[in-house]
Amino acid sequence: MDNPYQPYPVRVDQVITETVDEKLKTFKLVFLNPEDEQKFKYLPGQFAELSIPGKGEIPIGIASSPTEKGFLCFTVNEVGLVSTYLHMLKEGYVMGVRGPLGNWYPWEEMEGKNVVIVGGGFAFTTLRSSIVYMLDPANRGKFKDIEVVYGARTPGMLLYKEELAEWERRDDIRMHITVDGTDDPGWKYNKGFVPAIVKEKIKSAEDAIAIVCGPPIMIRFTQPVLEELGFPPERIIFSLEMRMKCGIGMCGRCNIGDQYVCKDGPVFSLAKLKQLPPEY
Amino acid sequence: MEQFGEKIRERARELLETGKVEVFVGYRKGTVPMMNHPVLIRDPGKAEILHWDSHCGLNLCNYLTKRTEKIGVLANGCNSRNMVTHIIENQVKREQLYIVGIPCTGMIDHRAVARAVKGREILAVDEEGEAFTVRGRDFEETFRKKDFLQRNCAVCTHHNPVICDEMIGDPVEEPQGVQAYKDVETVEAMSAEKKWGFFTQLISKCVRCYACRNACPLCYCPTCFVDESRPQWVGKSVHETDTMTFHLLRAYHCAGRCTDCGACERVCPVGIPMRQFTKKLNKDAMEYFSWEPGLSLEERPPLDTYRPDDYNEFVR
Amino acid sequence: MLEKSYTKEEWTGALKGLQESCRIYVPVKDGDDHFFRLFDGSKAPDFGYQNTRLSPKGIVYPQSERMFEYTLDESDPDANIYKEVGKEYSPRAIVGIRPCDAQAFGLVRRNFDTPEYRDPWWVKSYEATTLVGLGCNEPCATCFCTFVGGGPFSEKELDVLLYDLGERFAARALTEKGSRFLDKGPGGRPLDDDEKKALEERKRSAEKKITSHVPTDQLSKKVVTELFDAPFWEAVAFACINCGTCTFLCPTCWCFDIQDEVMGKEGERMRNWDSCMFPQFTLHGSGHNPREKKFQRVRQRFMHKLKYYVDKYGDGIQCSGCGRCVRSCPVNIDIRQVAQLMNSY
Amino acid sequence: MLKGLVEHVGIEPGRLHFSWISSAESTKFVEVAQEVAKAVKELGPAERLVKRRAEVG
Repeated sequence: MDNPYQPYPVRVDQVITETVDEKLKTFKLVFLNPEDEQKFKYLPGQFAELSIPGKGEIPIGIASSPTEKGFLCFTVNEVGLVSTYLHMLKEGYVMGVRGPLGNWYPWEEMEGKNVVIVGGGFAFTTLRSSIVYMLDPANRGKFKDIEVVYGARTPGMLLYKEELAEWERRDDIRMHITVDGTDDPGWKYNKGFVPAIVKEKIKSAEDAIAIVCGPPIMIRFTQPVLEELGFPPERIIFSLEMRMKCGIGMCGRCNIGDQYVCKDGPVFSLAKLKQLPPEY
Repeated sequence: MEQFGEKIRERARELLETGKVEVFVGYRKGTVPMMNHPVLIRDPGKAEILHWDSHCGLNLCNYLTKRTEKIGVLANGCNSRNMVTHIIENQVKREQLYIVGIPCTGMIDHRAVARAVKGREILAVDEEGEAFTVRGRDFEETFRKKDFLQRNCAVCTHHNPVICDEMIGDPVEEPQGVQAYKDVETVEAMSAEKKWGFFTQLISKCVRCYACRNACPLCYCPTCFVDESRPQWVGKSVHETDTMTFHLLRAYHCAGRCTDCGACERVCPVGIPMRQFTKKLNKDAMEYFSWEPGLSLEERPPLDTYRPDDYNEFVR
Repeated sequence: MLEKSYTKEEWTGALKGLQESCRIYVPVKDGDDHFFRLFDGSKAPDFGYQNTRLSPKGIVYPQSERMFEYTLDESDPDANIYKEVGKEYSPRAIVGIRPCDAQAFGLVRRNFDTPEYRDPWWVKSYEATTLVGLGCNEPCATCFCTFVGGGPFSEKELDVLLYDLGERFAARALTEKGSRFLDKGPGGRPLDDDEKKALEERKRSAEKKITSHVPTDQLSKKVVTELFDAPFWEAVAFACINCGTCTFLCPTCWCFDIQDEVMGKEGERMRNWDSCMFPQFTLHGSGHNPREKKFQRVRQRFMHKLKYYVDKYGDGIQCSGCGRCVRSCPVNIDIRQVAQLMNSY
Repeated sequence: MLKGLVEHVGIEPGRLHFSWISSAESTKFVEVAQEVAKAVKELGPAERLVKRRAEVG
């Protein structure tokens, strides 16, 4: 019997500090056993449990794309026991990864459609995975226009700054980067909250699916904007966060109604969420 | 005790009707014998569900914190002492409470009753003054209440409320010369090894459900030490060392505060007599500081103050 | 299937005979209450019991269970690598389990044995266990097994069902596993005609003794969001002290926590029963808690058992009607009343 | 009272010591530390309230 609780051993290959407050770091992990990497087949939107021996496990969205081979990336915010310890780790440390877990963004449904990605703060991780995945030459043809609204509090709090700049230069993706505010006279992108930028920049819901990932407050104000634009609830897709332990729908804590965020989610359409108790 | 029921219902109704209180906290008769259900009522019409008998062992003081309304609440001796403690610990304001005092003659130990009928299922228990009758499918037995008091009630010397705004009945006479700590003395006389064996055995059935902690009105910390993860003081697995640590620290957090209301023992699903921990502290509080908690709104508890003449012989 | 009749002494003898090949758990009186304990000759089993204080779920699914172990010693080439703990799953039997508690294993199995994932420890332990039930001649006033698809002599999930006929036990094997169990144990003779007749009679008379009325027939038709927003939750939850008694005693509660523990350089990953009554159960790292308030947690417990489970599996509620929570709740929150409130809302 | 409780449950007297030592009282600190070490050594290794690997499944 396969043991779904068994973490794969991985080595920390690289640690990148993403933000000026140093609270967000990206960890590039390499499997110790190549056969484990073969088993770890995932799609953007899924997450994994990161294991720090002696400390515990935390569920983190996978920030790398399945089109990137040889490693996994996770961007982790320093909040609790495990993530704080993770932030102190040095390259070369051996830890565990368990997954992939949960469902993914509706890739089949998105094929042939315009894709609108709305992200805020450090919840941009699986969206980064999605963008890299869609921009891969093997996949780009499957999608029509890709528009991205991504905001953070300040320029220094944006994740993946180099990649953002690179995507800005491309013509097969339209980026709308924004910050809540900045004193930087050299800031050449947008200023304003994400919902306002969505309203300003996204022109149509025609044949489009919106994927939204961000803090609760951003989600709350973005949802009506998307609905106004004409996105039906079936085509507004959220990725939710919840306290999790098992990641496989057994330990009982991450439910919203009869759905487990770890197993039936974390990706839910607004249509689905409307049928569930608002307890998240 | 049942005779107070009618008076309680009447007063609760009046207090709610006149707006003297916005809510009233009391008990409703439970759905199983010897188990009453704490209730909060707002509607004077609902006052009729209120009930009082010798099975009101859960401490109503648990339900007073973090409320904003003016609360009417029933209180016997120990409950009122916890209200005093709550007031001096700033958990509730005296002005927020309208305390309806009850002279208490003690609560019945439901486990002792079950033992007396040899584990046969009890379907009903009725009180008649100082006696009560237990009925089952094919038996009926009458007992004297004083033989079946909860262990804490058997040694209680504060049956009457310490503070209240009115009394439902005449105060009962407080017993004199009660030897409350015989059991503690027995343990004190043991060797360290025997003591350890005694307490290890005592908590061996603990399932760490924390009912004792949660039933205790003294336990109101937003996050209990057992639930902290940074640092993690206690392991979460069922392990005798962690279980002992939990019981020791839970008890110690009650030092100089415990009114021996007995709620912890009453609620334990596996019948652990954990008052053996708190009683030692109560005895020491008495011996070292002449202190009984919850008797005065003016005096600060001994662990809350420093006096030059505090007992300190053990300090080097 | 095999049927055998034993005097009560013979039955204990049969268990002794089986001890060699099987770990046997029996109800034993310890203090005021009964608990399932390993049958090792130290304490006599007591089959004249109503039910055990704790449910027997802990025999299959221990309150604390070691999942993995590892070393933190950096000089060890396997440092920090989680290794599964070797466990033995030799046959074991729970003898005298009440039908409600056996039925509970079936309800819990849906959680641990799913098409996508199988919990290896629960599944292996469950599969190694023979459930030898003891029918209830005298159900308690708090029992309501007949309202949840069971009954005092329900055969669901059992491998053997015992009938207490006064002087004798009649044992009826219900599965191959059960037949093998009876076959291996010494003693017993075939049932005589009077005994065969007595079985049906016991069952009928016991069912009549169930006095609780717990309708659950409307629950599946209710709209989940409406029940969730029902006005009665604050009142239902008022008395709750948020202890774990109901969940820890419940045979159908399965929630758990995973914790790493370290002793020196040796580490282990444990799983421990958890409870939806505890605020930390759902507390996010950010400090946000979707079930921060007491009434939300109480609502979760009842909604899970009486609505979410009903909707998820379409086969009744997540409750086997054992009545433990009714009897042991320190503040008398009664699932029978809550079920009525929800069913008639 | 902590000392009373800890010893009441069977932790040997002599494992728990209390002392007020000012930061200026270095000699007293040395003395007390030596006394504590001596007392605890005489008691031998602690057996009670010491966590060992759990006997669980």
